Amino acid sequence: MTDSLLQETETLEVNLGPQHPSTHGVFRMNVKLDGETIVSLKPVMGYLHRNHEQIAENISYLGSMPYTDRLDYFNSMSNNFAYALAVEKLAKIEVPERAQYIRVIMAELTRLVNHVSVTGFLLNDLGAFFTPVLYAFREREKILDVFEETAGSRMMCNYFRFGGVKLDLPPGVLDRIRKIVKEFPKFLDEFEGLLTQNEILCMRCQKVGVLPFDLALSASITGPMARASGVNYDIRKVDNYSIYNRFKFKVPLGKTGDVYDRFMIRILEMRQSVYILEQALKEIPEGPVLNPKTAALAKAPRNFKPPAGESYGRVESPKGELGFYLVSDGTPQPWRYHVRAPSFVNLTVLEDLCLGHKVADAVVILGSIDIVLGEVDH
Amino acid sequence: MDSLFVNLKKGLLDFLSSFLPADFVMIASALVSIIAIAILGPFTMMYLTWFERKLISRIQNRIGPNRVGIFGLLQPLADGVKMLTKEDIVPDGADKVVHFLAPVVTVIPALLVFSVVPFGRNMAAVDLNVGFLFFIAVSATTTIAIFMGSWASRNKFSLLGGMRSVAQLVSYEVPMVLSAVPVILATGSLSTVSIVEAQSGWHGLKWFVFTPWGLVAFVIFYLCGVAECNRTPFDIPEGESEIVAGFHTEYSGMKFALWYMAEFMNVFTISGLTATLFLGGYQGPFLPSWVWFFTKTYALVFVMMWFRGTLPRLRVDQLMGLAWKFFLPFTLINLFVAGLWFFLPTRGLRVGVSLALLAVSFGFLVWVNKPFVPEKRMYEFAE
Amino acid sequence: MNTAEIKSLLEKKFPGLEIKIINDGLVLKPEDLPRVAKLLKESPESKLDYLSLITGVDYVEFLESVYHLYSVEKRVGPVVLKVRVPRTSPKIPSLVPLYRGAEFQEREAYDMMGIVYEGHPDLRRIFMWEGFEGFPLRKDYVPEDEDVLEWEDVEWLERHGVKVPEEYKAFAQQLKAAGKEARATRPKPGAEA
Amino acid sequence: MLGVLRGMGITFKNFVTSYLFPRRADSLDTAGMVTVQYPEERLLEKERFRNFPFLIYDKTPDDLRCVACDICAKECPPKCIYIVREFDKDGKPLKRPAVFDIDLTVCMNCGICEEACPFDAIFMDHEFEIGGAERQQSLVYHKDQLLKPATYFAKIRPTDHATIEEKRRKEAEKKAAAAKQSSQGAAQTPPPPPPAVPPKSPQPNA
Repeated sequence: MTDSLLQETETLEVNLGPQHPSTHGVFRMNVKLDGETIVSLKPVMGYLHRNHEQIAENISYLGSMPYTDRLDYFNSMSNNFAYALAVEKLAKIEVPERAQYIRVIMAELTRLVNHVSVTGFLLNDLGAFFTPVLYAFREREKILDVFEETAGSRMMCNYFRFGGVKLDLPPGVLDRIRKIVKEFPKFLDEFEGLLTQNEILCMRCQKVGVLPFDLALSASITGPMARASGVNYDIRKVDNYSIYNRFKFKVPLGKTGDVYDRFMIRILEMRQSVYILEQALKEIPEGPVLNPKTAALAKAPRNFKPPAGESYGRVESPKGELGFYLVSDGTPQPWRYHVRAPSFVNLTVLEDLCLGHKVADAVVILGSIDIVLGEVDH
Repeated sequence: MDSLFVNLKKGLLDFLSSFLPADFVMIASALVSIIAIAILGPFTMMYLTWFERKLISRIQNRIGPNRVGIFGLLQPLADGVKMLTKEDIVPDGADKVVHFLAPVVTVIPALLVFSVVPFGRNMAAVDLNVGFLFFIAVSATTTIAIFMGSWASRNKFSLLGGMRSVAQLVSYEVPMVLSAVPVILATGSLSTVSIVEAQSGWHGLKWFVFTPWGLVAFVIFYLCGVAECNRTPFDIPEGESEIVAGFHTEYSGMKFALWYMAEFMNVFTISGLTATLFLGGYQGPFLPSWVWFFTKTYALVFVMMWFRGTLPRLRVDQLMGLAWKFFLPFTLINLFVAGLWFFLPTRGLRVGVSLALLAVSFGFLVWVNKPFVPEKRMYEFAE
Repeated sequence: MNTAEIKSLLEKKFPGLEIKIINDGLVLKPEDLPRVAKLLKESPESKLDYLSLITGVDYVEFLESVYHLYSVEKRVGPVVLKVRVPRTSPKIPSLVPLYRGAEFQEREAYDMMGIVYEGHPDLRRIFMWEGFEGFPLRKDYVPEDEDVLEWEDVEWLERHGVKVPEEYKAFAQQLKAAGKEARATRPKPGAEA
Repeated sequence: MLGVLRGMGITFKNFVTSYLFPRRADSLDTAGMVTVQYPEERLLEKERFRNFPFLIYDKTPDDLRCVACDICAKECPPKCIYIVREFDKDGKPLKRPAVFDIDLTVCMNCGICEEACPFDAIFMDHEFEIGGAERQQSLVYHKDQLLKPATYFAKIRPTDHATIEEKRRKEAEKKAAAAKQSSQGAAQTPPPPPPAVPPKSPQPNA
């Protein structure tokens, strides 16, 4: 067919969001469509921007801890973890043994919470009517109950302190966690039976939103998304922060880097997390949970003045590399406080992934990137 | 028991004829049927919403509506009151007349098709000799209503939904009709009543679905029917996660309720027609005929809702691909198989040849549609 | 590979390069940044192929852009690059051609700190809306007081037919004339270097 | 096809099991119903659960532990606490707040006030069913609304209550011992009489 025979068509400009069922919050995609095919996509964000960094620069170091909960409100424990690491690096605080184990247990439980709900939400974006989400939430609920019992709150945990954790685990919680961890693979089997072999899911996800290895690396993609593209980079392995070098676990790697790989990597990571949890629960020692030197800190956060300097603490949060960059000037408030939010950086490639696909795919790709607007718009 | 409703109507007409002239009794007879359908239609819709909510919530380990009335049975009424009292919002730039007409237009065909569905022995409102054709033709007009609504809303999401809907309905109409042709071939009639009567053997269990071609046609017809009703996994016109609510994004209050009503009545009638064509309609041993019909229909409705509780949605191009690249060729082959079935003399030969043909063609079609077949993946683990 | 080694590597490759180590970070001149980053990314000794973090820091006398580089292949890092630019013309060459991941983070630093990354394909505000004035994370940024009627608000109200009392109007005009005051009262770290 | 059928089998299994196993509160089972019918049924209360803060008093509402030291107001990250110290007629500051307001619309339930308080006077409550018909007024809690007895605290958080009582008892003993020592050291000066009941003063904000 020659060009003269082709009819002139106009592109249709659609704003997906900020109020849209599946933009995972107040996120907007400015999409140009040719028929149903995406020819241009511009992400627009900032609707949930609350200048987290400036708030943190005006309050004490400990005062920012509850604010970090609100970044990625799905996994506040790993946000706490990253921030605590950064401050401990800055002030050179040691963390007692038991607290390290509790931290790892909590971080891995958070990973389960996040991955299980994200896979559920991804299915919602695909058009399943809430069933996978609710199965996922059934499991998530148990873990949130554990968080409530230990930290006092289900989602805004505010549990980590510089030099340990806030309180010791209450009696009986370890057994509860053991039971959850024992039951979890059963649930995963059921979940996988419902989803991974499903032809419709495979058709919708395979070869959609392919992120090649080179782009993933140069665009600073981290987390399950990078690993689905074959980038072997897991900060738990690379930095060996906390006590991750004591545990045996593997890092699943995808080859294609499409939506299906991202989905599967998350499921495989959950199995690895269960494995880490099993080891940690077996080895957890008795002892103090807060470094006695910094225990007084809780009583007077304003007196906590880390020496002048700077530090960058990062963890492998369920969404990728979550880092806190702190510059201290020796006063009780940080001079500069910056969050390296994984889902914000992972959004860089959204347009590259979506071009040439249909509108329906854009929603799925966004779901597979796994953003939380609290973190994107910090 | 079997002719409970028939006798009721007859008794009523007898009573009327005692003081009315014969012409009026004719009109009264028609009126009784119309009123029965006009009650049945919305009533079905109301309780299908309840049924769906309850069923899906059970699938999701929830309880579902249980506050209004026992088991939440009054929930549909409460919803109705809520819908009626809600503000009716019409977008500023909308074509107000068409915007108003669209939901009305969509309900009319949905109600009309009730007239040819045989609910029980002698219980079809009209026994048209082109009943099946009437059903297909009338239900296809829903497309126009959907397009009217989507166009008049002046909303991009609505427009996308409307376009998708037209494409989808046009595509699925073809395999749907073609898959029903073997049944008509076997019956020699387009009348829904005679189709049911043709399945009356074996104590009312000689359903067309028990033949190889019947089974294939049943599955394809049913899936196309699901697509016709815009239900999961073919609900792209209203694909909630993508285009908000598709063609009824800009509808609220009672107009929205009318869209829903049409959708649920379509669910019921499509299930009823599938039962009529392939599952022997009201035929069945022991129980009264209308009990059989409603049992079969609700079983099919159950499956539709079960789909909704389980499956994600297909994409537009995959949906079209499925219709044109798989369903259409397969129905044509099935038509050929059905022809062979009636041509071949012995029972063993019939079954063997048709099964072999269907299996071979199924395999061939899967092979041809290779890009759509999912691949199995293995994952590496790094230390 | 620690910072000193990187420094010696750079000095070997680019003789005459001005480079200092402050707080375990390499402080570069803005014009040197692209070639240094390119070398660090591509040279087999360092292979810093992953740019983790870009942010701006306001040290009142100057603005600093901080880059944390890691190597995925060799699993080393971080190597911290710092570029210091004057507040009046904060211009730094963009790293987007080298690292795609710099795109949003540079936009964020521009939005919050007002550091202009030259050569960035699409340098717009990312969190704040278009037309927002000022850079919120600079130390001299004075947030808008919600309780005060500013001149823009007065104009808006009058356009919509609301009568604004004269004393409010006068005050708004005063505010506008005064401009945004500089407010840097806290001590400045890192300035001694 | 098989994957779809398998998925449908799993949903059907859940459909059936939802009728077979109704959920108990806080169960860890994977199968069965998950809904908790909220106003009638409730999940078990966790002792550490924290919602909004409240002020504790020992015996009577006048006997509150808060000394208006303003530490919590300073440490509160979103700055939702507002305290005004009470003065007696001579203008001498008293060790009690005249005004103690918490803006619950601002409070983010972090519990830092509880951690920072050196007098064990402010604690996080379990009460979460609070709401108002208007936006601001009913959600700014004043001192009289925030005051709750120590017995209530003992009820909602028994272990914390026990440890704090223990701590307070020891401190009191230490203080008593110190007082005794000082009185022994300076025999001629009698120990200052402990203020048994703080003088009742009119509420300035009333």
